[in-house]
Amino acid sequence: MIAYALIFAYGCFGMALLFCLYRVVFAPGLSDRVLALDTMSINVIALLTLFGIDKGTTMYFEASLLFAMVGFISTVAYAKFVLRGDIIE
Amino acid sequence: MELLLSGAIGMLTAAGVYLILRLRTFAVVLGMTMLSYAINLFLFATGRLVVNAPPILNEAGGPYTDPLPQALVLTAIVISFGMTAVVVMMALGAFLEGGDDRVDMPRADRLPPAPQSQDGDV
Amino acid sequence: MIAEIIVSVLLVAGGFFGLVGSYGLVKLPDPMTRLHAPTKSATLGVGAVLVASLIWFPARYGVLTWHELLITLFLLLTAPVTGYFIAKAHMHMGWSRDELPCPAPGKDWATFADPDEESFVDRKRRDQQGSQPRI
Amino acid sequence: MSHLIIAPVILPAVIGPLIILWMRNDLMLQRVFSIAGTALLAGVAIYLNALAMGGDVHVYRLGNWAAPFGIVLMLDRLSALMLLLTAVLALAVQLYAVGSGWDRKGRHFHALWQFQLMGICGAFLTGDAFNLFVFFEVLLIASYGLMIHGGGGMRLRAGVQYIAYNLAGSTLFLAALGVLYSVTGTLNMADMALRVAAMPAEDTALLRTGAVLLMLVFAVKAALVPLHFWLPSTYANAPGPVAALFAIMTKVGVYGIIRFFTLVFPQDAVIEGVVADLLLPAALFTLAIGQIGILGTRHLGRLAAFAAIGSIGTLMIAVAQFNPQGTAAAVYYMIHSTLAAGALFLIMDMIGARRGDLWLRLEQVMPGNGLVAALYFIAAIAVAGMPPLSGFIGKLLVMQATRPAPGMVWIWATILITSLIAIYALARAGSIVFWKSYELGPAPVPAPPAATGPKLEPDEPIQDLGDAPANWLAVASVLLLLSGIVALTALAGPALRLAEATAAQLHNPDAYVSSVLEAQEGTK
Amino acid sequence: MSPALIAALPFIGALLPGLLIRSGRNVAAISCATASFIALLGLCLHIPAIMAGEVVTARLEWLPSLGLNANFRIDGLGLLFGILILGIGLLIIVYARHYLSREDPVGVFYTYLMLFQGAMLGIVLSDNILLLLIFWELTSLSSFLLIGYWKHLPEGRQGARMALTVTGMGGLAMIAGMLILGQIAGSYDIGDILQAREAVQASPYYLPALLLILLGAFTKSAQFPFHFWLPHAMAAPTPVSAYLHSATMVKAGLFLMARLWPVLSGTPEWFYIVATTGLVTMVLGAWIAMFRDDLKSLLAFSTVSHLGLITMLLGFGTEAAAVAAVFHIINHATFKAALFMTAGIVDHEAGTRSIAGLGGLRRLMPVTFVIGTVAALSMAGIPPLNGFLSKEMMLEQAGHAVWQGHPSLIAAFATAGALFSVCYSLRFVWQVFFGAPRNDYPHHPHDPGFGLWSAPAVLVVLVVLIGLFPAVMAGWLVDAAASAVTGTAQHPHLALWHGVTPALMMSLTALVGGVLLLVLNRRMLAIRAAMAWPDAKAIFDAVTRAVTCAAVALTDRLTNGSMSRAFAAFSLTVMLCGFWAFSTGGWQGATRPMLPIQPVPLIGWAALMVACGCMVAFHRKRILALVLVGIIGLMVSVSFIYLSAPDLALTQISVEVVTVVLLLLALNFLPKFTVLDSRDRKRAMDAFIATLTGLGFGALAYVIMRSDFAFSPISQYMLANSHKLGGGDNVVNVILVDFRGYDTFGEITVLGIAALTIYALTETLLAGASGRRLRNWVHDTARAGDRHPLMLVVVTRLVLPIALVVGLYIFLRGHNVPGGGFIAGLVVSVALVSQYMASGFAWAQERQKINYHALIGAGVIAAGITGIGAWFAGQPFLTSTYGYVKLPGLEEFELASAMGFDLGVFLCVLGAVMLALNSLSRIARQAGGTVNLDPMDIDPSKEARR
Amino acid sequence: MIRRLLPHPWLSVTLVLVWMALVNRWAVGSLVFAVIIGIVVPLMTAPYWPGAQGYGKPHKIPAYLAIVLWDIIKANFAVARIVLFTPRRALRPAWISVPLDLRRPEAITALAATITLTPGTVSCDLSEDGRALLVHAMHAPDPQGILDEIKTRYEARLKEIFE
Ligand code: NA
Ligand code: NA
Repeated sequence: MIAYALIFAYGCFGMALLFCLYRVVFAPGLSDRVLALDTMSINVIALLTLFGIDKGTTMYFEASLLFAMVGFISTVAYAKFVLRGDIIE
Repeated sequence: MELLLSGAIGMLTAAGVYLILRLRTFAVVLGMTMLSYAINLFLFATGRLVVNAPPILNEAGGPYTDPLPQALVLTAIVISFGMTAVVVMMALGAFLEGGDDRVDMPRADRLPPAPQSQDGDV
Repeated sequence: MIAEIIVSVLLVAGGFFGLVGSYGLVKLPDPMTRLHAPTKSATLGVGAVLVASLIWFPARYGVLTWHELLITLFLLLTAPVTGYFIAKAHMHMGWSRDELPCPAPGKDWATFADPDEESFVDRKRRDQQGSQPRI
Repeated sequence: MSHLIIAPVILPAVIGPLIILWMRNDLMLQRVFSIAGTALLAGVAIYLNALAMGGDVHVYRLGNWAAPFGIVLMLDRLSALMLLLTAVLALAVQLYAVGSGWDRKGRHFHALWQFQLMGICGAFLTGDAFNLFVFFEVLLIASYGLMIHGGGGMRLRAGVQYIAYNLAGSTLFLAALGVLYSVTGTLNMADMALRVAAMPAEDTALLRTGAVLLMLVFAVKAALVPLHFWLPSTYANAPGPVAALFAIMTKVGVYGIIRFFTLVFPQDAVIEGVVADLLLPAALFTLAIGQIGILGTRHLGRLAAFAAIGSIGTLMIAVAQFNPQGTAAAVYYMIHSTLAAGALFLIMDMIGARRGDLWLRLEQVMPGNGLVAALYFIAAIAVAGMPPLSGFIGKLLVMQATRPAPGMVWIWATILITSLIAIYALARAGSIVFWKSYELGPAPVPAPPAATGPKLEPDEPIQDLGDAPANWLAVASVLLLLSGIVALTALAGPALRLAEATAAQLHNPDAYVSSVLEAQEGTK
Repeated sequence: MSPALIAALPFIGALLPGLLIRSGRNVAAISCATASFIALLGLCLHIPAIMAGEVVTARLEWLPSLGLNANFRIDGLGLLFGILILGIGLLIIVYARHYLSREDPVGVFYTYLMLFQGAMLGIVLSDNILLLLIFWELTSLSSFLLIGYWKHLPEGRQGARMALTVTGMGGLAMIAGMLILGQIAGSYDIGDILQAREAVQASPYYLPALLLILLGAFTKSAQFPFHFWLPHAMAAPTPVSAYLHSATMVKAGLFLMARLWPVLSGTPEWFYIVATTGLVTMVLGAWIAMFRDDLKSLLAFSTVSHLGLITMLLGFGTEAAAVAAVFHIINHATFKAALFMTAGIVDHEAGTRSIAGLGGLRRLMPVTFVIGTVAALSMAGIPPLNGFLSKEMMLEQAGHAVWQGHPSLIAAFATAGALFSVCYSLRFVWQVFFGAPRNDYPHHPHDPGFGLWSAPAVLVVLVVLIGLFPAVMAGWLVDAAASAVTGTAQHPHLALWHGVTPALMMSLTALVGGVLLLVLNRRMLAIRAAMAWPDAKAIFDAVTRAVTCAAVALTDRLTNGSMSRAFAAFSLTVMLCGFWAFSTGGWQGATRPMLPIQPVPLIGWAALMVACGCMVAFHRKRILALVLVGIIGLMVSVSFIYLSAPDLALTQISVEVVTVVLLLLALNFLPKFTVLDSRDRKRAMDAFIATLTGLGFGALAYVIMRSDFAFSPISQYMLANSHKLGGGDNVVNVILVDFRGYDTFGEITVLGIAALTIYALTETLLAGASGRRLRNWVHDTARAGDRHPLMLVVVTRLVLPIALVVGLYIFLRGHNVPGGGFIAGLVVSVALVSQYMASGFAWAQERQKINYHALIGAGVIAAGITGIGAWFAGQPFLTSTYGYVKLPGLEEFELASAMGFDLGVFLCVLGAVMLALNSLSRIARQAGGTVNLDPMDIDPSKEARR
Repeated sequence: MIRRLLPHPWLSVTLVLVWMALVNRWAVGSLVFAVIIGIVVPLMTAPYWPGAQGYGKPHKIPAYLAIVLWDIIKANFAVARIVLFTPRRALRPAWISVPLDLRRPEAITALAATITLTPGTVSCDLSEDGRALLVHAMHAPDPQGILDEIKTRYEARLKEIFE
């Protein structure tokens, strides 16, 4: 059962990644693309967790944590650049 | 998988090279970044591809993928980060000093400011 | 077995919400509404998967790890800030101050607040009125 | 296993950070420490030469790991010689940098200088292919810092080009190492040599690719045509002393080619044709383009840069013979051309300091014309390979070594014809700079030297040294380099014997390989 | 005195003027003269031995393995030339002392002159052709300096360059010729080479060697068609002309031909090349000399002619001709040096050397008149002067020579040459000294002081004495020299009267014809003017200008500063060479099975490819490009995780975010859009190159991934021993800090240097023009209010400490699970970046006075000390140790010394990243950024604000 | 003294928990180390968090969190329904200005975060005096209702907790 659930979840987040990709390519403005990138990183964290469950390993936890941190920082940085130009002022 | 990875390496390289061939520093920096992604993947690939066998020793005793290329890539990543930081800063400096962000050396680098005197008459 | 069911349910729910969140990114009509979908659904989606993992490892392998909880909490902590910033960026780039409700008489929203600064929209209007663009 | 083998790396690696930590704001202290450090380095290099003179290859196992698994440092005659050459050049040029006041036109000159030395020495010492890459990067990044020392729009832009091009080179380096590792499964050069020798013929494609890519990497550093484009603007825009130090940087590339193609890929079935078909033609073109550039440029800095390219051409012709005679000639010529190029760049800087710019056109007669002209004359003789200085002897050696070579007529014709061009061009430049200006009248009274460099941040003031920097130091440093050339000429016999011993050691790599792989005592 | 010391004396003399510069002109002259004199004395001491047929040698090992040795020899030829060089050199030193004016830097002149003298003496005393080459080129160099001595004269500079170029060219050809010759002979020592006649002439390389050596000799001795440089060298001060261009340097070529005469001569090649060249030069030079107006130019072409004469004699290849050549060398040196000095005196006193402006000096300058006339008559070959003797011998030899079956061809031309020679010699005397005195001389001419005329007087006395008593005065020297030249003992009978011989008839013909031509001189000048002659200087100038222009064009076109071209060349070179190397080697084909492709990685791959494509398409929108960098970084990191490289993923993603932050900081000041400034064609070409490179590189990666290692990789050892010997389970980390810790040491140094460079550059920028520009900076984008939003500030107060804890965790655990000092450093940096973004750099910096310089220094030193620590245990640098420490009340934990190293890495990374950010934000602050006093702009809890 | 040692006690507690979760080993040694971290790290970051204040009624936090968690789950279903089934044209997005009674930045942040994480709303901006919050609603046929819910359901509770 868990295997099917995993496949379903893989599929969902894989699809989700594709949607994000679509929004990166076709977007009216920068903020949409930043949003899509942020969402992408969240989806990737999910995929990593699924991978961990699938392979029965906790080896990839640090990566997930770091992805979360990095996603946050980079999103804020992009947005702040749009807002102020200088991201550290 | 090997096909995908080599495709990705090729694509990153091609994009990187194309950007490096542009005439503005920012594009060149972007190209450098792309190229360093490509080379990191390439170097990593020399250890051959294995899924879910990170070289972190466990009780099961393996299998493990080749750890050495990973260590090399780590070193390469750090170094190329340092290089990128310097080139970004230098590009910024060149822009601030020179007023434009072209990559090519201007004529004034090769030719004297005033008309050349007669070569033969020296 | 129960754990397996719970984990499976969580995985399916997580996948579903994750997909919906990203689908919203594609489907919804304007940038402000698009912002809603991922800030919630994706967060809950990944949260569900993480919780599934949190349950799965002790149930299956007998090792309890709290890492997933940390990630979930971290995502919940930061998601509002990223949403906030993207919204501000969007306001700055796509909205004029008079299209928004007024917070209080004589007051403005922080994004538009500084008299020295101006939004892209204001600027475009000013430029159209013929004044010199700033370099 | 003498710990002094690693001293050429550790010494600057300690002095550099110490300067940053404790002498950040005291230029005088920086100068004293930095020069003392370089002098000490020269002392160590002399000791290491004495050590290497015995003919043994000395191995230093870092981290006490046995050879192919850990990184080893290797001290043989060639690396010892290169260390000494580096130290001597660096010492002389550093004195010039202090004397001319260049070192205070920006921050961290001396720290970067030390790191530069660390990188160069590390590259010469290592016995590990990837470690060579790392130290290439150390020396490169320090060179970036030094290259833009003092700032200025043109210099920065040239710096951007320099970095960008070398980043591409570094990328290629990694690719080459990756390919070689993917075939041989090792990074240790001696181990790689063994494995290359045992490589089955049906497996050579990747190996050859790796070898050629590696050669191109070194060709980039050595500025071989058509990978030389980075050099002219970089050297012409670099501060004089930095350009002078860079004279050793191109040699690092040459060193890499000599090292790898004598040790790892000696000319045998696996690598056949690589050198003959690629390296020799490239060397000839390099020589031609370099020497033509001497005539074709209108800027003295670029002139010196093209001279450096030309000398690399000559050098690589000798290297490309890959026989003991050719290598010996290369070693001799390498010493000569490093000193000569260093001196020429310093002299150009002196001219620039006196004239205001380096364009080849009518200028005011410069103060101190006679002295600089004399120095220029000597350096030009050395660079053009005119008798009696070591350039001529080096050229004779190269011609002698190429006499049995298949393309001998082409090689000799190129060498001789381009020599003529260089002679003409250097004479022309000299007569414009030093003679023609006399049409304008007598030399002006020497003006006090202009304010040196930009002011620094008020919160971290560099102690001003009061008076203008002592110019005698600058002249003395040029004289030091020129006297090195004279010594190399007068002592050509012993120098060539040393070069021949070096070449003999290089062309008998078995001893090298066995000393690396057998030094297993105390292995973890 | 050792020949080596004799050769060295002039060089020692060259140092003296410099050392005695403050003592005045006389001291300089005397010191140089002393050096010359001692050398001459030393040389003369060897005369008895040489007359006895000995060869005095000195051998010094210089470069034995090349065959270049400082071997010197004095034989008859060397003696002859040595006496000429030193003897006339002495006279020139005296003459120059009086000739040069007060403004001329005399010390420099004497230095150059002595350098030249040394070089010349070196040529004639060398017993090694490579050594000879060195001195040969030295004469070119020193004559370059001497000709250009009057720097302010354009003719001097041009003449100097021309002489250097032409003779330098010959010298270079000679290098090749000498190397070949030495190779054939098996030695570079002249003594050995002279024994190798058969071997040399039988060798297939004889002709190339001959041609190359003759090219050197001809250029130096101004033989047709290289004769043109000599007249232009006349811009030199007259002492130089007298010395170099009559007596010594131009004789170097003759010397060389004489020196190698036993080896090279006697073949048809030798005869036709050398004799013909000499004949043509002789006639042509004399012809031109007849029409020259400038005295020195006339003498220069006459010199060309006489050099041709001697060359022709040497070319005949007979011993008698060689004797005549030797004799004429002596005679020409005496009368021509005297003539040049005379011309110099005339120039000095009358202020002009133009024949048209002279005449009638006979009475005004009687001493000069006598000297000049005697020398000129000798040049014309009038008996009983020495010129007559050797000319007679020449005509006789010419009478014997047969050219391509024509028995009298050479004789006819030689007679014509002699005829012209009579004409210009008499013209010299007639038009300068005879006629009525004029009143339009630039200066008022009168005889100079004794100092100036003494030197030519000595020579003229010799001219007369040799003419009258040839056997006594010069016979012994000619004997010795001719013996040396021919290699067999020669005892020619030198006498004034040989009876009525064909030579005498030819001589008479020449005399009569010459006088006739002089009478017809004005008409001849008209004819000459009507004939269009190619001007050799114009040709030379055109050639050098064309070469220079071509060089300029090539250099400018090739190295035009285009980065794009450099990269294109780089890419194409790499691709072509790589492809060539691969395709010429063997490949077994794929030996490894493919990993199956899963759908999710496929999606990730698609994302990566699409992002790359977008990057190319959208790169001109720079901010968007940075977002795409973010996607690519994310995807690359994920693929690292998928392919079992978690450490790589951690590093890549954190480096990626720091890079993006850096790029954003820089982009604040850069244009936000890239201007499109390449044409479609260039873009298509670039796309082609890029595609080619991508295909090549991708294919290479594919081949590698499908091939097996040829040998077991060394990493197997690392996997096996990481835990046992390195004390860590994360093999990658153990490799980084232990197996290959030295790499990491270098790597953190790179990072530290990068930060220092950035810092130094920032300082320079802020202090320079950019600093001013920044102070007046106007932002090019619209800026929103609320720099430090409340919500970010508050959340960061939580995120920062948590991130620090995470960083600590990653640092401590790195040895066993993914992580380590490097990633920890990046995580902490990223955390600090978030703090800076929240409340601004200045605000945060005021509260955290960490000096990032110190951090970098401390990091490198910490790593270094950990490495050096091993020395105290008697181990090599970076030898690590580890153990398990158990603190009371706690469970045991591992402590590896490698951790100290890792700490160094951590500190260095942190310091470097923060110093770089600090630098960029300082630039931003310069551009009008204000320092905020509060952590957030809007703080409703503070009622006071707003 | 305690204040000086523990400038932000709740942060210290959080960090202890974070560390324990990270090392994932609930042993005495780890706890000791966690406590050390819990003390040292807040001290290091204290300068960035000036003006430490206590909380009004911290015991109400769990209840609040429960409400929010429940609302998040609800919100997800709501958003999913809108995303999947509401046609583009039928969407009624709206900007809502929420006047604030809260004054502490932490409280305002908490409110804004809650709004973002819960049904169909995203907090977008603060007014320049910090007394109003700009909220965007994805589908708000009745903006006043949303405003009321924010004020009563979240803001009132937060005011109790923080002030
Ligand atoms: Na995020
Ligand atoms: Na988020």
